[in-house]
Amino acid sequence: MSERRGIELCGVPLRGRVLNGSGTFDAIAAHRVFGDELYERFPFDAFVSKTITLAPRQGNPPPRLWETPAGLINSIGLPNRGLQGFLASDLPRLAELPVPLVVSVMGFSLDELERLVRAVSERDEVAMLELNFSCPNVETGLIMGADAGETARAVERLRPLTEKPLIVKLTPNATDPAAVGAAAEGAGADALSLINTLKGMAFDPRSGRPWLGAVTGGVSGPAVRAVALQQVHAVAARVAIPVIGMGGIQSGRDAADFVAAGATAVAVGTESFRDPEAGARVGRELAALLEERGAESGAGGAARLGA
Amino acid sequence: MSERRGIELCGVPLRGRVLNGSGTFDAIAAHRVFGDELYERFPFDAFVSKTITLAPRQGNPPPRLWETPAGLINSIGLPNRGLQGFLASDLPRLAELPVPLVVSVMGFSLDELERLVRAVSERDEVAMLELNFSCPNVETGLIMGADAGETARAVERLRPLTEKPLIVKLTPNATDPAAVGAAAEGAGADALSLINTLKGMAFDPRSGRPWLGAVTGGVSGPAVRAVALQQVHAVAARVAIPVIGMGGIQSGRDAADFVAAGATAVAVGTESFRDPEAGARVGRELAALLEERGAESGAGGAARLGA
Amino acid sequence: MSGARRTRAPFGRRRAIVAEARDLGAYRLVTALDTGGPQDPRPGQFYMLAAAERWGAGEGERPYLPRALSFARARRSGEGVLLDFLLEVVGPGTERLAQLAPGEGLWLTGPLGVGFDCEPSGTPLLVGGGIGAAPILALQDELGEAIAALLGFRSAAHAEAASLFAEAEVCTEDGSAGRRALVTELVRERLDRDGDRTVYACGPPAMLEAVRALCAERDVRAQLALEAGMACGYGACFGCVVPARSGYVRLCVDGPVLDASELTDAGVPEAGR
Amino acid sequence: MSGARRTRAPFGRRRAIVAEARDLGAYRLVTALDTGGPQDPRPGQFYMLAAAERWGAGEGERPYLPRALSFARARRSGEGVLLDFLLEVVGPGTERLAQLAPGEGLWLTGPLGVGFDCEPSGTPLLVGGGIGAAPILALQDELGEAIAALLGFRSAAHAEAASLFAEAEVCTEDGSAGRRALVTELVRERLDRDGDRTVYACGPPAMLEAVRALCAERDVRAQLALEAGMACGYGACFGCVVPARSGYVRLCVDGPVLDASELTDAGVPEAGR
Ligand SMILES: Cc1cc2nc3c(=O)[nH]c(=O)nc-3n(C[C@H](O)[C@H](O)[C@H](O)COP(=O)(O)OP(=O)(O)OC[C@H]3O[C@@H](n4cnc5c(N)ncnc54)[C@H](O)[C@@H]3O)c2cc1C
Ligand SMILES: Cc1cc2nc3c(=O)[nH]c(=O)nc-3n(C[C@H](O)[C@H](O)[C@H](O)COP(=O)(O)OP(=O)(O)OC[C@H]3O[C@@H](n4cnc5c(N)ncnc54)[C@H](O)[C@@H]3O)c2cc1C
Ligand SMILES: Cc1cc2nc3c(=O)[nH]c(=O)nc-3n(C[C@H](O)[C@H](O)[C@H](O)COP(=O)(O)O)c2cc1C
Ligand SMILES: Cc1cc2nc3c(=O)[nH]c(=O)nc-3n(C[C@H](O)[C@H](O)[C@H](O)COP(=O)(O)O)c2cc1C
Ligand code: FES
Ligand code: FES
Repeated sequence: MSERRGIELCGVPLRGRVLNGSGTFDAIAAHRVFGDELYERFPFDAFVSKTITLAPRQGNPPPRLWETPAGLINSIGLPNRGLQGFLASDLPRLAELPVPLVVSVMGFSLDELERLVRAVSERDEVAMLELNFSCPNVETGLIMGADAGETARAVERLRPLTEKPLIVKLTPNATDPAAVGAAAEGAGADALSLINTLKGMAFDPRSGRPWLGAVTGGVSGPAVRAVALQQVHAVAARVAIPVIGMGGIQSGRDAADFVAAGATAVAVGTESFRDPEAGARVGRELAALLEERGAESGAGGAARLGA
Repeated sequence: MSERRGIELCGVPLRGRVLNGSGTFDAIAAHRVFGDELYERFPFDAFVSKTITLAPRQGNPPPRLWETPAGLINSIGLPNRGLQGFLASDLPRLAELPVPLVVSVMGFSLDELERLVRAVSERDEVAMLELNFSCPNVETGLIMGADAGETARAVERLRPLTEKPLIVKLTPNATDPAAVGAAAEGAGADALSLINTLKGMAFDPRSGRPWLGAVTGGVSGPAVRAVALQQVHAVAARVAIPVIGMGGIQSGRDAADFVAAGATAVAVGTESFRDPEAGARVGRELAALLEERGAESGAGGAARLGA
Repeated sequence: MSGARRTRAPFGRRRAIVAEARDLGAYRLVTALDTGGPQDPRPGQFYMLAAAERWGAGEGERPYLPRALSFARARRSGEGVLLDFLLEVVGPGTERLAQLAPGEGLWLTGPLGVGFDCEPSGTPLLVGGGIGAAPILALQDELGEAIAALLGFRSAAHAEAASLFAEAEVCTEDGSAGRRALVTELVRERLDRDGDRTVYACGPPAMLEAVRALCAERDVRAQLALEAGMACGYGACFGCVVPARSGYVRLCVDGPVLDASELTDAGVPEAGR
Repeated sequence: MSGARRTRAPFGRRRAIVAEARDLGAYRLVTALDTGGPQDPRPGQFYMLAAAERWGAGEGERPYLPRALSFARARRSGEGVLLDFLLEVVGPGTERLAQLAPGEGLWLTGPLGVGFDCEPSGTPLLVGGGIGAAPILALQDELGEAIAALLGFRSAAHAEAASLFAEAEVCTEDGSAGRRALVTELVRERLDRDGDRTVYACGPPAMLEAVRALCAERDVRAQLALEAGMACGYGACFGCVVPARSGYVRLCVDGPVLDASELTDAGVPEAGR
């Protein structure tokens, strides 16, 4: 078993390359369930919060889940306490985690985004911000991330508000994610992350009616991996800033494919549902593979293999 | 086992609801392999040709295939004899099939498309044309199908050239397929078909380099079914013309989901690779399910179930 | 008898071994030897299970995610604990679990969730409907044999599960075993006789809602073990919510046992069920 | 001996039954009883195979598509035919096929493709490399026992496959069985002795290319059975092309046996192999 090597992501030192996908690991709930063991063997090298919004949200009506061939559709709908609740209750607890904290935010207007970014970046506990421009579960979630112009305008407006690194999370439900990624870079984003879930739907086999309470949802898991690899490859070829690749990663092998596609770091999402420690396993396996390939170029090295 | 009920698709009577996906069944090769039995038990209710182009094409360099979790990536690249070769060699043989013939065409400019549509629609053997605006394997394939304006312009230009029904095949690699579908309808399309393959990519586990000769390809099979259902649902909600739904259909159950999503007919693609008779099996199972649900409203009925 | 409603799970999933597996009428009883977890899960808690081999099997490429199962009985065995799971086969996941043979590996995460509050006010009344009998068995083990369980089943084949109980009164929908009745009728009769009780119930949504309404009417305290589709079982996905008075609650971390007073409707079925 | 290079397949896939399965050194020999297909597939033809159960098994959710396998031997049996498949486990598909036990079901489409031209000019020279021995065995059965096959293997464990042949000269890369040599050296020696031959070869890309070049040099006719990744096996997907003088040809319908003269390079490996 090979040691994970540290990297630097947007100037933030990380002990390895594996993050969680936003919304796929609730460190506070997991601590309630698993106790301090969670902190002692924390599976990720940085922790990304569930996406928060300005106002509190209940999320979508159930059912919210549907299993597909090698995948999962979810229609969670961004339940969260809202900015104030997050800062008051969640942030202090997330600050106890043994790894840097990334806070994911989504705004339904540029003003909302401004308020979110200002308030979150004031807090020392926060290492980076992720702008979720892509959640397919909320009606307006698409607007910014599917369009290069919208994305550029939003990032330009937010960029001056914080000195903390800004990660833009792209939506895969777009004609040209690479163009959107390039626009984000041009406007000052420090990193890009992708993919978010693909829009998807399922029908109740008994009634023939849509299964999900919210009718449509987002697909994740191994089923989307090939799509994610293509988008990461296309985006990484267009930008110089680091890319955080995700979508169906189950193993270090899968993660190595994302590195080969041009990702500097990776995130594990749905696989954590099958195995709460998946992030740690993926990290170990990935480190071993990269070492084998001689691609680890010391701390801070953003190894781009292959192609 | 329930009998398939006939339907009418754009005025063309079909003995059932199941077509093949363009490029996933070569009736001429299959006749060489399986002999006349193929015609006696032809699995589809209409036959869609592989997409043809104006000039002959060799297709992409191998390898062209990669198996993914519950799916397949292909980078075939539209090998075909070109328009003249198709009309001279393939068309007479396809005319022997016991079902109506749909010819799929792709042009790299409006002029090319014009020439293709004119020449193909002159032939009595052809019942309908499908405009492949969506093939992700050919560089320029994206242009028309991902953009509502482009699609409208193309269909407007082609519409007057033929009295035969025009089916527009949409690309799923688009921000808003429903808008593109609505534009096609507005410009005079008689039907829409979707989804084509999702852009995807794979890496050679040994070398870490892109596996496919053409670097990227298109994903099909059960892995894309949830995405296809969502797009069919969104498109069918926006248009009044019939929708031909496809993407990962393996059974009548799956096909019934597409009907529930708003499809009038369905197409079977990758599943035919696993089972050459899959189209017939899906047709039988679908007919039985629709009958159970009481949705078969006689010949020509475009049953929309559920939602 | 202890007041704790939750025994903490070790972090991560671990491999357990199938010690025994047999049919029990219409159900399947699978016993796993778990040497990596606590020996004292609390009644009503559950585990996330996946077969170590052939998970992802079958033409349909499911099951993919682990499946939630209440333990029906826990017995210490050397360093470990023998966990009985009572299974009803309803789809690919339960089918694969029902195929497990002794010696096969099983991924296990748990115990998870909040179990029953085992300090009843008044006499406890144990109620199980169908496969919902599983956690009720664990509860009877905990509360002591004197407490009979009221169990309702579809048919005699299902009612064989009652044989696991120290004491049970059985009814079936078709009268093929025990009284021909819905278990809620038995509950109503008991409450008519003696209303100073805490009702503990697990079963299908319609039954739970009938029990909830009955108890609400009479101001009887009720602890209900609900079900919802789960992807993770440890609060990660926010997928398993049910509507409670306080809003949506995640059944895997705030339940699966909820106090009836938290609910306005315990009969929230998944779409179309 | 017949001139036909192709026996036609019935339309569709059919269910065959595994009659026997055993290890043969490093390989696995699986015998299927096929009662739905022709009794006379031609040497070099292949079938698409998938296990009827548990295809789509395993953590990685593969295999999904059927796998191409040459038949190694065909024997009439009552109304059907016993088909021997010689398997090398290289991934999830061959692994699952190698797990098949007698009595299990198997989806079969075939026989497919164009086999060897069994009307040689000159003396036939049979050459097999590794798992490529499989169709060479069928060819030896067809041509008659007098024709020895030259077989090259990695090691003695692989060379056990030679025991199936009526006559064979074996070499191994490590010298653990037969001569320590590459099989192409044996081919060169034979051609040096007698050049009036038709060479029939199947094996890894590098070997096939060496044989092709050798034969081209000496104007010896060669029939080569190639491999390519296949999704369908019957010309539907256009995925299995190899570059030939005439352009890309679909190996499943225009091959897998190609005349060496059609090729400029028989060593077209899949990416990275
Ligand atoms: C806390 C808890 C404890 C439980 N305890 C037990 C127990 O002790 N014993 C027991 O037998 N069961 C128990 N269950 C129920 C058990 O978890 C489910 O029956 C099981 O998950 C079903 O999985 P499956 O693959 O067999 O069937 P699935 O097909 O996954 O699910 C069955 C039902 O889910 C829906 N469904 C159908 N297709 C899909 C799909 N593609 N994706 C998502 N949903 C679909 C349908 O309504 C279907 O009837 C418990 C559940 C919970 C939440
Ligand atoms: C005409 C013909 C006849 C054949 N006859 C025989 C025979 O008689 N006996 C025999 O043992 N074999 C034979 N083969 C080869 C056999 O078909 C392959 O070994 C088999 O398909 C491999 O499948 P797998 O699932 O075991 O391995 P896979 O993992 O699918 O494939 C093995 C190789 O394919 C590549 N690969 C890896 N991952 C993937 C992926 N995700 N998708 C696609 N490719 C991948 C890699 O190069 C890997 O080494 C024949 C092939 C052909 C075309
Ligand atoms: C249940 C669930 C909830 C999610 N919630 C969020 C979210 O709040 N914000 C976000 O940016 N992405 C969210 N995602 C997307 C994931 O972060 C990730 O981009 C996606 O799932 C692909 O990775 P995976 O296939 O490894 O899961 C969610 C995904 C799932 C499955
Ligand atoms: C090997 C292969 C070749 C294809 N070729 C074409 C094509 O020539 N024209 C086209 O419109 N679609 C083509 N498609 C897309 C299919 O017609 C279909 O839209 C897609 O595969 C989704 O359906 P499925 O999941 O059932 O395969 C091809 C798909 C595959 C797998
Ligand atoms: S099952 Fe994932 S939060 Fe409850
Ligand atoms: S394998 Fe599909 S065309 Fe040859």
